[in-house]
Formats: sequence, structure tokens, C-alpha cells
Amino acid sequence: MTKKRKTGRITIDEELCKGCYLCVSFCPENLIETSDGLNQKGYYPARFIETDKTKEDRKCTGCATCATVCPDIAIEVYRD
Amino acid sequence: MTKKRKTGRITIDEELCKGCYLCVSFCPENLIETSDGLNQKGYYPARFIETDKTKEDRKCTGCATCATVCPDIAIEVYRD
Amino acid sequence: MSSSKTAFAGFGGQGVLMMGYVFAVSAMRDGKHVTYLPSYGAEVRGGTANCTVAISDEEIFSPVASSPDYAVIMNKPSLVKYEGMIREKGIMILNSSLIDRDPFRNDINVVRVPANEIAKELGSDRTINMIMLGAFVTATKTTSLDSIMNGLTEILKGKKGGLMDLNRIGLDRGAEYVS
Amino acid sequence: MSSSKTAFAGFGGQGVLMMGYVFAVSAMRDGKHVTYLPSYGAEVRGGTANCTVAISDEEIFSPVASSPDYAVIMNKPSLVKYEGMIREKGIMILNSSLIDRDPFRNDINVVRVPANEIAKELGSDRTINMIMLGAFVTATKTTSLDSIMNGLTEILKGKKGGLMDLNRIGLDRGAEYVS
Amino acid sequence: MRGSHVIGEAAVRAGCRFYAGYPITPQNELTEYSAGAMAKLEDGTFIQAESELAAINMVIGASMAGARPMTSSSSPGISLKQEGISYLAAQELPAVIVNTMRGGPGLGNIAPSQSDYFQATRGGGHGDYRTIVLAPASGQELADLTRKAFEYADAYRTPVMILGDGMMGQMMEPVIMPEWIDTGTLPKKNWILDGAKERPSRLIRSLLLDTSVEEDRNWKLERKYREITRKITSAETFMTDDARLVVVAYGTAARIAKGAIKKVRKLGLKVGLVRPITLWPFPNAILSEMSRLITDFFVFEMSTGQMVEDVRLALEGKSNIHFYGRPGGIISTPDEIAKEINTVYHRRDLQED
Amino acid sequence: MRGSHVIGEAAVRAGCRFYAGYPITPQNELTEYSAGAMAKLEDGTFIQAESELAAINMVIGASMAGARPMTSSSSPGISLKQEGISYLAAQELPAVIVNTMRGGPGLGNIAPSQSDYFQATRGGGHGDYRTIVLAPASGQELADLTRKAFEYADAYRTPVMILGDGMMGQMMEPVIMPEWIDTGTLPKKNWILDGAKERPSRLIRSLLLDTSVEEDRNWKLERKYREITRKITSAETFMTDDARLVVVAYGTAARIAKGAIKKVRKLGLKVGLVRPITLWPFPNAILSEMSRLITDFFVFEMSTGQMVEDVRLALEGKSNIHFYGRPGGIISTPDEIAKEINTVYHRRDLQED
Amino acid sequence: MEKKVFQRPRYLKEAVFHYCPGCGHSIIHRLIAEVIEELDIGEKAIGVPPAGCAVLAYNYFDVDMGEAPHGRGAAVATGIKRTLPDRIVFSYQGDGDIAAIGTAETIHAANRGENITSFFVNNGNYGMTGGQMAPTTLIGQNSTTTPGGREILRDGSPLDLSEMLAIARGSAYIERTAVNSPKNIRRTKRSIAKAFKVQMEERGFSLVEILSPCPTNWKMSSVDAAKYIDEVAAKTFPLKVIKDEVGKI
Amino acid sequence: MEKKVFQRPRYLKEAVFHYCPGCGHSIIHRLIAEVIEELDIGEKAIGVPPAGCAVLAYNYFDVDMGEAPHGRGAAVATGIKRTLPDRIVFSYQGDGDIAAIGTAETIHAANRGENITSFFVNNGNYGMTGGQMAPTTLIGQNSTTTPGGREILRDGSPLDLSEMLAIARGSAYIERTAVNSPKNIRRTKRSIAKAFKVQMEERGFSLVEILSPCPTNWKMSSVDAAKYIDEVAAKTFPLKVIKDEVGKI
Ligand SMILES: Cc1ncc(C[n+]2csc(CCOP(=O)(O)OP(=O)(O)O)c2C)c(N)n1
Ligand SMILES: Cc1ncc(C[n+]2csc(CCOP(=O)(O)OP(=O)(O)O)c2C)c(N)n1
Ligand code: SF4
Ligand code: SF4
Ligand code: SF4
Ligand code: SF4
Ligand code: SF4
Ligand code: SF4
Ligand SMILES: [Mg+2]
Ligand SMILES: [Mg+2]
Repeated sequence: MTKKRKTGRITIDEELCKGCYLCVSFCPENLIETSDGLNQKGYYPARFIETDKTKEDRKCTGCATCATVCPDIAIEVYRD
Repeated sequence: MTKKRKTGRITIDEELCKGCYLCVSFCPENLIETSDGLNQKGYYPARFIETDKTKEDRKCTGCATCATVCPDIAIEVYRD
Repeated sequence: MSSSKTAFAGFGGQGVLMMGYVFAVSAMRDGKHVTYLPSYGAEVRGGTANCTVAISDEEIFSPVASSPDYAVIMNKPSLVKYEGMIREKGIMILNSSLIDRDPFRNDINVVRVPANEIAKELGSDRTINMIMLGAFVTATKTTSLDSIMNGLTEILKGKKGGLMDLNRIGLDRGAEYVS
Repeated sequence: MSSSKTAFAGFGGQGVLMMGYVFAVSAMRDGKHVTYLPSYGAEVRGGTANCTVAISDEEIFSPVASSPDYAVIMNKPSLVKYEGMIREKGIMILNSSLIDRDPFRNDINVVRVPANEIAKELGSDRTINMIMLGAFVTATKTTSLDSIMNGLTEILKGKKGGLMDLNRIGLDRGAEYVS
Repeated sequence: MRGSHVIGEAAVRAGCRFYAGYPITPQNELTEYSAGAMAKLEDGTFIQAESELAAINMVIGASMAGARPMTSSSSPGISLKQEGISYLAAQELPAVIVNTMRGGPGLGNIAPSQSDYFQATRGGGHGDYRTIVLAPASGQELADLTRKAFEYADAYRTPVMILGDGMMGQMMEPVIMPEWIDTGTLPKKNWILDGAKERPSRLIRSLLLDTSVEEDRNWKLERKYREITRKITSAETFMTDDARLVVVAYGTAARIAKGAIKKVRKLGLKVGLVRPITLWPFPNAILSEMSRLITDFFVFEMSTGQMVEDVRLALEGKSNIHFYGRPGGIISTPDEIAKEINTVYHRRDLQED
Repeated sequence: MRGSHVIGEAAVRAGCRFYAGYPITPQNELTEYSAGAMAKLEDGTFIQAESELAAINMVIGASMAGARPMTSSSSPGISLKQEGISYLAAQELPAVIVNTMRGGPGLGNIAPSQSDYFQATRGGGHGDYRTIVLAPASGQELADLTRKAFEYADAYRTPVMILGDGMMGQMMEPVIMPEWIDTGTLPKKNWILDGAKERPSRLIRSLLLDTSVEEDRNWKLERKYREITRKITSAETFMTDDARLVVVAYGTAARIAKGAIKKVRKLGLKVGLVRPITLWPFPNAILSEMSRLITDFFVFEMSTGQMVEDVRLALEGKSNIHFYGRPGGIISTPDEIAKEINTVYHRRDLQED
Repeated sequence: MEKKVFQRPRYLKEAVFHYCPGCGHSIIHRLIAEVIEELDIGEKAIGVPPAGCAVLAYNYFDVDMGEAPHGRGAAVATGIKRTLPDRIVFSYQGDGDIAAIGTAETIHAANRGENITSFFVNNGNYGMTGGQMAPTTLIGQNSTTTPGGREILRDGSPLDLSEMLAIARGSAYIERTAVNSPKNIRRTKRSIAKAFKVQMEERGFSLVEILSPCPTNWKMSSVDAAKYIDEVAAKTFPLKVIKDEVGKI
Repeated sequence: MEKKVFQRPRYLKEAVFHYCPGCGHSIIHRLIAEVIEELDIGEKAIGVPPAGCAVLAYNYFDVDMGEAPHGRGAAVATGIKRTLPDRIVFSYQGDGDIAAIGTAETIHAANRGENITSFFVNNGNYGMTGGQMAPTTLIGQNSTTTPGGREILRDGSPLDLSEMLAIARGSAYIERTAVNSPKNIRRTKRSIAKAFKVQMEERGFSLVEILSPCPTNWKMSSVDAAKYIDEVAAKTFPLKVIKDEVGKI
């Protein structure tokens, strides 16, 4: 069967993240949230919600909007 | 009888004149010429042609064009 | 005690310089001689910031603290930097929210304050530095909470009152926590 | 003679500095040591300009001439300035077109050249300075007309030839006039 | 109040109503304070200029118009003001310039330093001129010398520089502020440009094409500089009476040196301090005076060695000079300096025998 | 060829392919000559910058890119270059700066003067740095020192200043021009910015926020300056062997002094000359050496007295120093100086007894 | 097969940015590095960092970098470019750096048509020195040197440097963009690429003015700062192509 | 009865101009002095002369004059005006002075809307220093620093400073005129008067750019120089009102 839409995922480097939350506010699918653990810099880094979801149920399109707006290049994006 | 047109005359200060001849070229009535005596600065000053003419025969209108273009304020204009 | 040097250290964003400045102004209003020396590293954004505040009843010859009496440490890199410098029997106030280990020194007194957590409860990260400051003055008795409040008022005059209250609360919570 | 100092003086517009410069370059090409010192008064337009050219077979220590051997005087103010300075037995070349009196000194030689009139005949005021220069070198034998021509060619290289010829004529007429 | 605010406050109290400056660390606090202070005064002007160059030229204009103007910057910015300072000196215009020195050369860093001494005292600008240079070493002196700076500037119609560093600027000490001057009571200046009303038109210029006129101006200035030297040269001496070694240091370095001297005194070393308060004119007399008794001087600067030349000129080889310098923004501790003093003291056998 | 043209020609022959400058009398001839000379070279660049400030910063860029750059100006314009010169020194960039001094301070006039000596030798810019300063006194030296200037600049990666005046610039003397350097044969510079191709990327900067790193840089520069002092210090001595009075003067003043000495020698006065060729580093050794025999030195400057400080530093009070200065663009005659020398000579009873 | 579609560009070193959270400098650095990689000019590029928050830009860009005195980026870049005409030379400057102290150098470099590219980071204040007024500070906007906010009569109005540069006869391409949204960030990247291409084709001076958030001195959250650019800053400084003598390349 | 209808204006001293024959500076001096007299502001006027051929302007104007360093006229005038806001302050500057070294000071004074008036004498070269290229030198025009005439690629193009100043938000009135003919001279006088009135009414920065013959360095007769302005210079620098926020006053 053919896929309707690409699925993707992202990784966020906790320690690079400075908690500006631009990714949170710009992700079209609202798949990023604020974690409550502090990183070493004293920020609450952003977290990808679907990390543990299996590919099939992911809503992340790998559009890279989050990475585009991330000032600190904390996000890497994967897509198939 | 009423005057058709104003008559005027000018005086040129020989020693102030630097011989640029702007007055010569701009006088609408061509009433200024180059004199052939040198002034102390070594210029051939401009000369008003009608100096010795009597008022009546003067063509000078006292328009002050010559004075307007004179960089060195060597010209004074009289009109009645 | 009549004379002391304190180092405040942390990340640029943590209000470290402000903390030291408030302390300095307050001591000043207590009639002390004060020197306040910010690390200019702070000019370059983000990097670690620190400042040294020396207070004394007489003229202060050098604002630098090669071995500070007190240290208020807001993050791990700063711990690494100061744990060796602080003088014997000195007091170190640690932000335990960000620092998961103890200093190697056992000849100093350590006070741990989970400033970020407390701040979270108060609902504003802005208060972290005031929480630490409250804890600091209470633990070291270098000056009174009231002097600090006066100092704050002087510095923030013109600014909107809400901020003031928030700071007050932060100071108190920090003070409570250590007393 | 092996060494001399000459002052050239007149109005800004009269090509005084050029006159001195041409003379300097020419002497230079004769293998002499030369100093050429323009009066900077000339930078400010219009005012009187003057320059001093010292030539010598050996190093020249000072380019200034407190009492020049020769003076080429292009206008009255310059006469007033230099008639007292020029050394005894010195030679003064006067532009008699613009100077209606003699220097008060009677211990110097005066050569009068109606440069402006001659220039008028030649149909170009531009030649006034060359006429005076021609007269000067001929009267003082400080260098040869040919050297001057070479100097001129060097300076004007690139410029259009017409100018060259005009200058040549000016020089010759000046030279003729005094010889 | 931190040091930079003290200068700003003392300036307005001294009648300064015109400040033009450009931001640069470590002196932004002064610029910012002036912005606030001038805004509060209805006759105050604060201009954040587009550059240091523009600022110093605005100061030239304000001074021509009779103001008591001030500008401030730090090392690189002060370099950019050199042409303007030369003009101020040449046109005999009063102005106060504050240099909060930082590490250099080039962009350097923003830590306290003393490496602009030559520039300040020798005139980094062109031509034969001098600038009065004042070096405060305490909060109170920041206030008092700022007041003096404006007074000297007007009295001698010359630019005055206050030479400090980031540490001075951040220092907080109890300070008694000088009273406010009522600007209305300041002596009228009969040379300013305020419109040729019921008087002939005036001219302020530095162009003197006639070399002999220019020479006269140069000697006139030189005479003025001699007078200034006679009248305002000043220095602090500290524990020099019985001293066998005298430390020479100014500003921040002098403070540190004092701490060091207190320490070595405890060890019984007879060490004193001469602290030049005016760097130009330099206190030559007091030093050469001392050289009759003191065999050894110890010069401490936060540079690779600049004021030490003035000390050498003052002592003319009559005593030994030991130099210790820490350039680049390093702030020595009293202990460090005490150690150095101690070494010299014993190497030279100055202890009682 | 007049002096300013000699510098311009010697520069291109020394491999200078980048000139940026801004007009100012009395050095326009050099700027204009460079315009023509660079236009003739297909790899030559001449830029008439919008200001002296822009010019010195273009020179910084050209130097970073590996050129042998030159700029020139006169006193007020040189003041505007001080920040840039401090950067050149800090970033260790080679460059040649020509200052054709004129009367100052301020706009002053355009006659020959020597009143920028302090600015040139003490660094009119901020921070601990020095500039090599060369003072030519003849047409031939203009050519030779210009060549040397570029060599020193590259060898020591430091700015070099040629300090002259309008008289030097106008002087015409027979000159043997140095050969053309084939720029291709110049040693490659392994530090320049020319694109990180097959090598790691490079960085040229002067910002050193870490004070200890800045201090290291300052001492590194200081060591370099010591090496320069050892290696290139130079001066001419003239008739000093049997001298009882030694004149110290540089550049134009030295020429005039020579004439004066020739005159007084005729009267039997034993007078000689020391002419510093490098003003920084200053020829201290030779002077202090002489001070063992010479009781009296006569310093002549076309200023109110600047180099005289270096002479005092060199002599350390060992001999008497007499100063004679003519600021403001006055050009003394040999007779005038001879008279002064004569007076001093007799006042001090230096004649054979 | 899954593949990485976004990662750190090659011409940025590994170093962690020292900039504040949400700072536009970080994004602009990344975009420039991406373009350098895509145009494959990394071995020819020479950058001139400013005095400003980006003074340490050389810690991030992995190309040759030469520091300019505050405001003189255009002059330094001119010196480099005239000496090495086939390299790609760019200056990176803040609004204080380029539009205040550097006004003359920038305008004259543009007018001479120097083949260089300037990136003009407009964050409405002097970030590095602690938030003083910049020529670009908006009317009413707060700064540490404009008590009560910038006032026209006392402090003057925002300066339209890019519009002035468009008048310079030697400028070929001038555009104003922003890095406050995905769309604007992509557009900014396109114009950075175009600016470099203009230089590669020797068409003259090119400049991209980039409205860039400064949450710290604006005293806003990063998200609010991003909004502020659309809702306020861009009203005074409209995002648009200001001059394009080149067209498609 | 016969009366004198033209004579030396009151605010010019008796001194004889040092300018060359046919020099525009002389005419411009006279016009400014006439306007000062007609507006009766001679007791309030403070002038700032430049470094340039007009450096000695203070020998002619019989009002208070304070010399500015080369190019800094606008900054010096700003300092004077801010200190004495009710005086009438003007700077007199050449094209090298105002459009090269003084670019930043002039643009920022205009942008701040300083209530000063600048007279910008555009004679296409550096007259005082002997005819080097000015920012305003025309393409192909000769100068001592542009061998073979100014070339766009090597030397850049003429700079349109007045047009840039028109963009400055604080400038109120900018006009370009010339003094090469009776008509243009009269027009120049009118705009000088307007510029002063703009300042008197505190409307902001006003500037008159005046194309001015320099027969000496143009190497032309005065009459040809006058023609050259109409036939050549004005093609590059059109005579017109460039900005007028004020209208009739
Ligand atoms: C000559 C000089 N003047 C002033 C400074 C201080 N300084 C450093 S950065 C800066 C301005 C920074 O503002 P901007 O250019 O807008 O850059 P930002 O930090 O906002 O990115 C200033 C004034 C300096 N380094 N050199
Ligand atoms: C800082 C500085 N640089 C250069 C000069 C030399 N200088 C004097 S006037 C002038 C330019 C004159 O040209 P312009 O401004 O066009 O006036 P003009 O003589 O053409 O009327 C220059 C470069 C100076 N006096 N000061
Ligand atoms: S890639 Fe797109 S969808 Fe996925 S997290 Fe990022 S922004 Fe959201
Ligand atoms: S954008 Fe980047 S830095 Fe900001 S919160 Fe998201 S991951 Fe963190
Ligand atoms: S315009 Fe004036 S200066 Fe020129 S020629 Fe006529 S009178 Fe003489
Ligand atoms: S006043 Fe008019 S008519 Fe009479 S001479 Fe002058 S220009 Fe000619
Ligand atoms: S101060 Fe502003 S510009 Fe500077 S790093 Fe922080 S956010 Fe960025
Ligand atoms: S050089 Fe030109 S501008 Fe200068 S006075 Fe002569 S004609 Fe006028
Ligand atoms: Mg900015
Ligand atoms: Mg001009």
C-alpha cells in the first residue's frame, strides 16, 4: 500500500537547548513540549512528544520547521 | 514725458575685479567689455562701456545682472 | 564580621550580576566601603558570569578575591572554578537544582538551596537569584534582609511594583529555606 | 656659480610655483642637488604665492633663503617683500608690466621684463611665467634654456604638445628680451 | 552609587549640561547615567552620538557656545577622539573627557588597565599640546576630581581628561557629593560664540597659516602649560617619612599598592607610596626631592611600563627604579605586590642594618 | 623627483601594491603619485578613501590578505588613524604609514614641523604597543628607508611609520632608486587570510577577553619590541669624534643642524651631530655612551620639545642638555642654529683652554 | 529508508553559541553557513566579524575570519577584496556597527560598488554593550540611553540605512528580511544566497538587512520577540527587496 | 532720483575674497550674507566654516564663526545649536568635507532632525588640496587622483548625498541649486532664505546643495565653467527641490 504522507521524527539535544520554545510554538503539529527536568545550563529543554511512538502512529511530518527556527541547532530531523 | 524704461549705470572697482568676465558674458545689453590696462593684481579688469555716456543715451537698465554674477562684488549698480 | 569578600557565579541568564549588585548597594547603604567587580565575561552573552563583592569598614585596596570568604554558586562550571579558591571555613551557597555533586573541600561549610525548584513553585524563574541571595545573607549574616530590600527598592525605583513583591517573596523563601 | 638660491614670487594665478618647479627639475637633471620649497600660502587660493629653489653641487642644508641670490618678482607686493632681502649684487628679474616702480636697492642688478605685454602679443597669458623664466636663466646663467626645455618635457609628458610649443616660444621670447 | 555614576552626578553638579558620548564597555554606566541625569534637567542635553568622533566634535561645538561639556569613552573610542582633542587644545576650548581604560591594544578586552597613559599624557593627537590628566583612586576622589576637572577646563581653557578604569567605575564607596553649582553664577565667558549682538563678531579657529603666528600660539600654549604645571600639580604621599623604598603608582594600582604596603609594613619593611593625582602635569618635584634620601623606587603599573618613563625623567638617574607591570587587564592582589616589594627590598638590602 | 614622489616610487618598487589614502597638504603629491603608479601596475590598487579612518581600515584588510599596504597623511589625518594603528599593532599586521608632519595642533598650518614626535613614538593609539618610526633626512634616505619600512613591517609583523615633513616631501636630490622587487619572490606569509583551502581556517583578531591571554599577548609584543630595539636601532653621527658639544636632531632639523655645524666648525668650535634615524627604537646606547665624554648636548627640534625627553631618558642626567625649538612650521636657517650653538658653547666654556 | 534531513551545516564549528536563548544571531549564523556550503564557497570565503554580540562569530564560522574595528567592516572587507578579487568576502555587522559608527564606510563601499557582501543584523539596539539606543531603535522603544523610550525630538528617528544604500550608485542588491518565523527564515536564506551570487558574478555591492530578535534587551520571551518583529518592527522597517539591479541569478 | 540698487551686503567684511576668479564660493558667500541681512538674523547667526577653499570664510562673514575639523561641521553645529537653541546655526561645507569624510556626521544630524542649516558647495573636486577626486566628481571628469578621468569600476560613481539626506527622517528641506547663471543665482538665494526660515521655525534639518564652478581645477575659463554646470554637471546632479516637508514659509 502507498503512504499518504511522509512520516518523520526529530531528536533534540537537551544540552544544546536553551529553552526558547520557538520550536514549541512553531511546530504545525504541536509535537514539541517543555520538559520539566533542568539541563546543565539551567534551562528546561524542549522535548519531542512522539519520541517513543512507533513510526506508524507518528504525526510528525519531518517538515523541519522546528529545526529551522531553532537558534541553537539543537534539533535534528529524520524523514523517510 | 514718461520714461519708457528705467536707465541705470554701474561702477566697476578695477582693483576688486579679477577678470572672470562673467559680467561681460551675462549683461543682456552687452555693455561691459574687457579693458586692456592691467590692474595691480595683474588682471585686465572689466569696464562699463557707457561710463561717460549721459543718462539719456544709456542702454543700461540697471538690471543688476552683472552684479549678481560678479563673484568679487566689484560692481555697484545705480538706477533711477 | 567587619570585612568580607563574596563571589557570585553562574550563567549569564541567571541574574548573577544583579544578585551581587543588590548585595553591594545594600551593604553600601549600611555605610560600608564596598567594591563590586563584575566579570566582564558577562559582556559576551550567555557565557558564565560572575562578580565579586568586597565589603569592609575601611578602604578596600583590591576588589579581587583570590580566596573569597563566601561563594554563591549557581551552576556546575562555577562550582569547579570556585571550590578550590574559597577560603578555609568559608561558606558556599549552592544551587542544588543545577548542581548534582558536592565540592571536594571538607574544610568549608556548604549550604544547598534547590533554587530552580523553589522558583518553579513561585511560578517565576526570575526569582532564582533572589532566592539564593536571601539564603546567602541569612546563612552568612553579612547584612539584613531589610537592607537588601532597601537596596532593591533603590535599584528598582521607577520599575513596576509587581517585580518588587516577587523579589521580596523570593528573598523570604530563600531565607526561610536555610533558617 | 656652483650654488645659488632663487626666490620666485607673485600672485597665485601667475604660475609662480610652476616656474620654480620647472627650474628645479631642470637643475636636477643637470645633476645638481636641489631643494624646492613652495610657500604654502599658495594652498589658500588667490593669495600671493612664492617658492624658493636652492641648487648646489653638494648637499643643501636649508631650503630657505633668508637672502636669496636671485629673485623673480611678478607683482608689486612681492617686490615689497623681497627688495630688502635679496643679497648685495644679486639679480632681480621684474615683471615690469605689473610693477611701475624700481626697488629701493641700488646695490643689486635689476632686469625689467614686460611679461604681460609680451604674453599678450603671443596671445596667451599662460606664457607669462615662461617668459620670465626664459629671461631669468638667460640673465643669471643658472642653467641653459635646453635644460629648462628638458625639464618642461619631463613635467608635461602626457600633456598635449601645443602647450609645449607655447611654452618654448615664451621661454625664447623671454630669453631674447634680455640678451 | 558606583564610581561611574559618581562621575556623572558630580558632572551635572559641576554645571555640566552637555554630554555627548557613544557606548563602550566598561563605561556604559556613565553614558547611561548621563542620559538619565540630563533628561531630568530642563536645560540638560544628552546626545548618544553616532560615533566617538561625532561626540568629541559635538563637544567642540558645545564648548564654543559656552557650555561645560563632557564626553566619555574607553580606550579604542578615546583613540578616535584624538583629532578632536588636538582641536580643543588648539582652539583653547574647555572640555572634560573621561577615559575608562580597558585592556589593549586593538579591541583587547574590557578589564581594568592602565595602558593608555602615554596617549593621555603625551597627547595622542598631533601637534604641540598637553592635556591635563587627573587620576582618581577612590570614590570620593571621583567626585572631587570631576568637579576640579570642569574648573580647570574653564580656568585654563583646555581639555581635561579623567583617567580611570573599570574597577574605579564599579567601585562603591561612601561619597560626599559636592554641592550643586548654580550655572547662572559661573563667570561669563567673553570669548564664546553666542551671536554678535552689540559686540563685534567673534572667531574661534586653529588654522594659522602664517608660521610665525602659529609659533606664537605654540609658545603661548607652552606658557599656559608651564603655569598649569606650577599651579595644579598634585600627588598623595603615604607612609613616606621613614621610607627606604617608595612605591610610585596611580589610580587602581595605587590602591592595590597601599594594601601591599600595609602588609609589608607589618613585616617591618619601611615602604611608602607616592601617588600622582595629576599625571600631567607629573609631580616631578616631589620625586626628585625624595631622590636625595630614597635610593630605590618601585613603580607599579597595570601596563608594560609607561608612567615609569615619567618617573625616570623626574629622578634623572639619581635613584634606582624597579618596575613591576601587569598589562592586559590583570588586577594584582596586594599580596602579589607585597611579595614583589619584599623581594626588591631584600635584594637591595634596604632593611635596617 | 621630489621627495614625496621618491617615497611613492620606492614603495611600489618594494612591492607595495595597495595604497589607500585621503588628500591632505603637504602630502598630496604622494597620494597623487601613488594613484598614477598603481594605475600603471596591473596588480596595483589605489583607493582614494572617504576618510583617513577608512583608509587605515582598508590597509588593515589589505594586510590581512597578504598585501604590502601603505597609507599616508599629515598630522590631523594621522590622529584619525590612531585606532587603526593600535589594531595593526595588536593584530600584528604589517603596514607602512607615512606622516608628513605639518604645524599643529588643530588645523594648524601646512609648513614643515616636527610636533607629532610623541604621537609617533609613544603610540597615539590606546594600549601597550610601539610603532617603528623612521626619520629620513635626505632624498636617498627617503628611498632607502621606504624600502626598509616594508621589510621591517613584514619581518616583525608590525606597523612602521615614516615620519617626515613638507620640506622632505619637496626636496629634490639625485637619488639612486632601489631595484624593483619581484613580488612573486617575497616569502609566503603563512598567517594571511586567503581562504581556508586545504588548510584549517584562520583567524586574525585582537579581542582577548581572557585577561591572562591578553597579558601574554602584551608580553609577547613587548619581547618583539625588545628584539626590534636590539636589531634595527640606528643613528648617524657626524663630526662627533673630537666634539665637545653634540647636537641631537632628526630629519629636516638635522639637515639644518649640519649646515650650522659646518659653519661653527669654521670658527673652530668642536661640535658634532647625532641624528637618530630610528626614532623608535631610539638610539639610547650611542648617546649614553657619548655622555661619558660629552658634557653638553644641544637638542634642536621643530617643536616645543618632544624628542628632548628621549634624550633626557638616554642621558639620565649624566650630561647637560640644552634645548632649542622652533614650532609652528618655522624653518630655521643654519646661521640661526649656528648662533645658538655658539652662545651655548661659550656660555658653557667649552672652548679649548 | 529514513534519512537525516536537517543537521548542523559543515561550515559551522562544533562550538556552542554563546548567544542568549532565542537570539537571531544564532539563526543568521546557521543560514550563512548553510549557504556557504550550498554554493561551495567555503574555501574562498573570508568573513569580517564586527564588534557586537557577534564579535566572537569567528568561533563559529569555519572559514577565514578577520576582525574589524567597530563599524569598519566595509572598509576592512574592501581592503581584503581588492587584494584578493577572486575570494568571496563578507562583513557581518550589527545595526550599531553598520548604521551608526560605520555609516560612512558602508555608504562609500556601496557607492564605489565594491564587490563585497554585508549582513546587517538589525536588532534595534546595542546588544553587546547592554541595550543602548541604536540608530534603528523604534520610536517609543526602550533602551538604556533613552529614558522613557525613544523620542523623535530628543533622540531622533530610526535610520533607514538600507534605503540610503539603495541610492548609492554602486549597490546591486539590497533586501530587508527577518528571522522571526519559518517563512521569513527561509526567505532570509534565499536572499543571503542571492547576495553571495551577486558578488560571485561581480555585480557590485550586496547587502541583506535582517530584523533579528533580541529577547534579552527587548525584555521579552523569545516567542513574543518573534511576534514583535511582525507586529511592530516590520511596520517601521518593511520586509522587502529594496534594490535589485540583477534580477534572477 | 538715482539710487544704489546693488552693493556689498552688511554681513560681509570689507576683506577681498582670496578665491580664484570666477569661483562660486565668492557668490555663495555673498548670497548667504544677503539673506542673513534680509532675515535680520546677523546677531543670532553662528557659522561653522569647513576645511576647504572656504576655510577662511570667517575672514568674510561678519557673524560669529567657529571652525570645525574637516568634515565635522554638522557635529560641531549640533553642539552649538543644542547649547543655544534660539541662535541660527549654519555649517558651510565643501563636497569633500560633507560628502566624504563628513558623511556619517551629516546623515545622522539630518536624521536626528537637528535644527541646523548646511550649505553644501558641490564643485566636483577637492579644491583646496589641489583638485583631487571628490565623491561628486563626475564620471570621466579629470582629477589629480583619477588618471585619465574618473572610472566607475576603479573609482566608483558620484555620490548622491542630498538624495540620501532626503531619506533621513529628520530632514525637512533639501534643494539642489547652482550659481552659474543669474537665474540660478537668484534661485539659490531663495533656497538659502528658505533653509534659514526652516530652521527659524524649528522644522528640522535643512540643506542647500549648490553646484559651484571651480575654474581653476576644472581648467576652464569662468565662462566655460558656468556653461559646464548647465551642460554637464546638472545632468548628473539635477537642480531640483529634493525634499520639502515644509511648503510655503
Ligand atoms: C570604537 C569603538 N566604540 C565602541 C565600542 C563598543 N561596542 C562594542 S559592540 C558595540 C555596539 C553593538 O551593537 P550592534 O552593532 O547593534 O551589535 P549587537 O550587539 O546589537 O548585535 C559597541 C558600541 C568598540 N568596541 N569600539
Ligand atoms: C582630517 C583632515 N583630513 C584632510 C584635510 C585636508 N583637507 C583640507 S580641505 C580638504 C578637502 C577640500 O575639498 P572640499 O571639501 O570639496 O572643499 P573645496 O576646497 O573643494 O571647496 C582636505 C582633504 C584636513 N584638513 N583634515
Ligand atoms: S519536523 Fe515538523 S512536525 Fe516534526 S516536530 Fe518538527 S516541526 Fe513538528
Ligand atoms: S528552538 Fe531549539 S533551543 Fe529553542 S527550545 Fe526548541 S530546541 Fe530548544
Ligand atoms: S564679474 Fe566681476 S570680477 Fe568678473 S570680470 Fe566682471 S567685474 Fe570683474
Ligand atoms: S545693470 Fe544690467 S544692463 Fe546694466 S551693465 Fe549691468 S547687466 Fe548690463
Ligand atoms: S543581547 Fe540580544 S543580540 Fe545579544 S546575544 Fe543576547 S539576544 Fe542576542
Ligand atoms: S580652487 Fe576652485 S574652489 Fe578653490 S578657490 Fe579656486 S576656483 Fe574656487
Ligand atoms: Mg544591534
Ligand atoms: Mg569641493
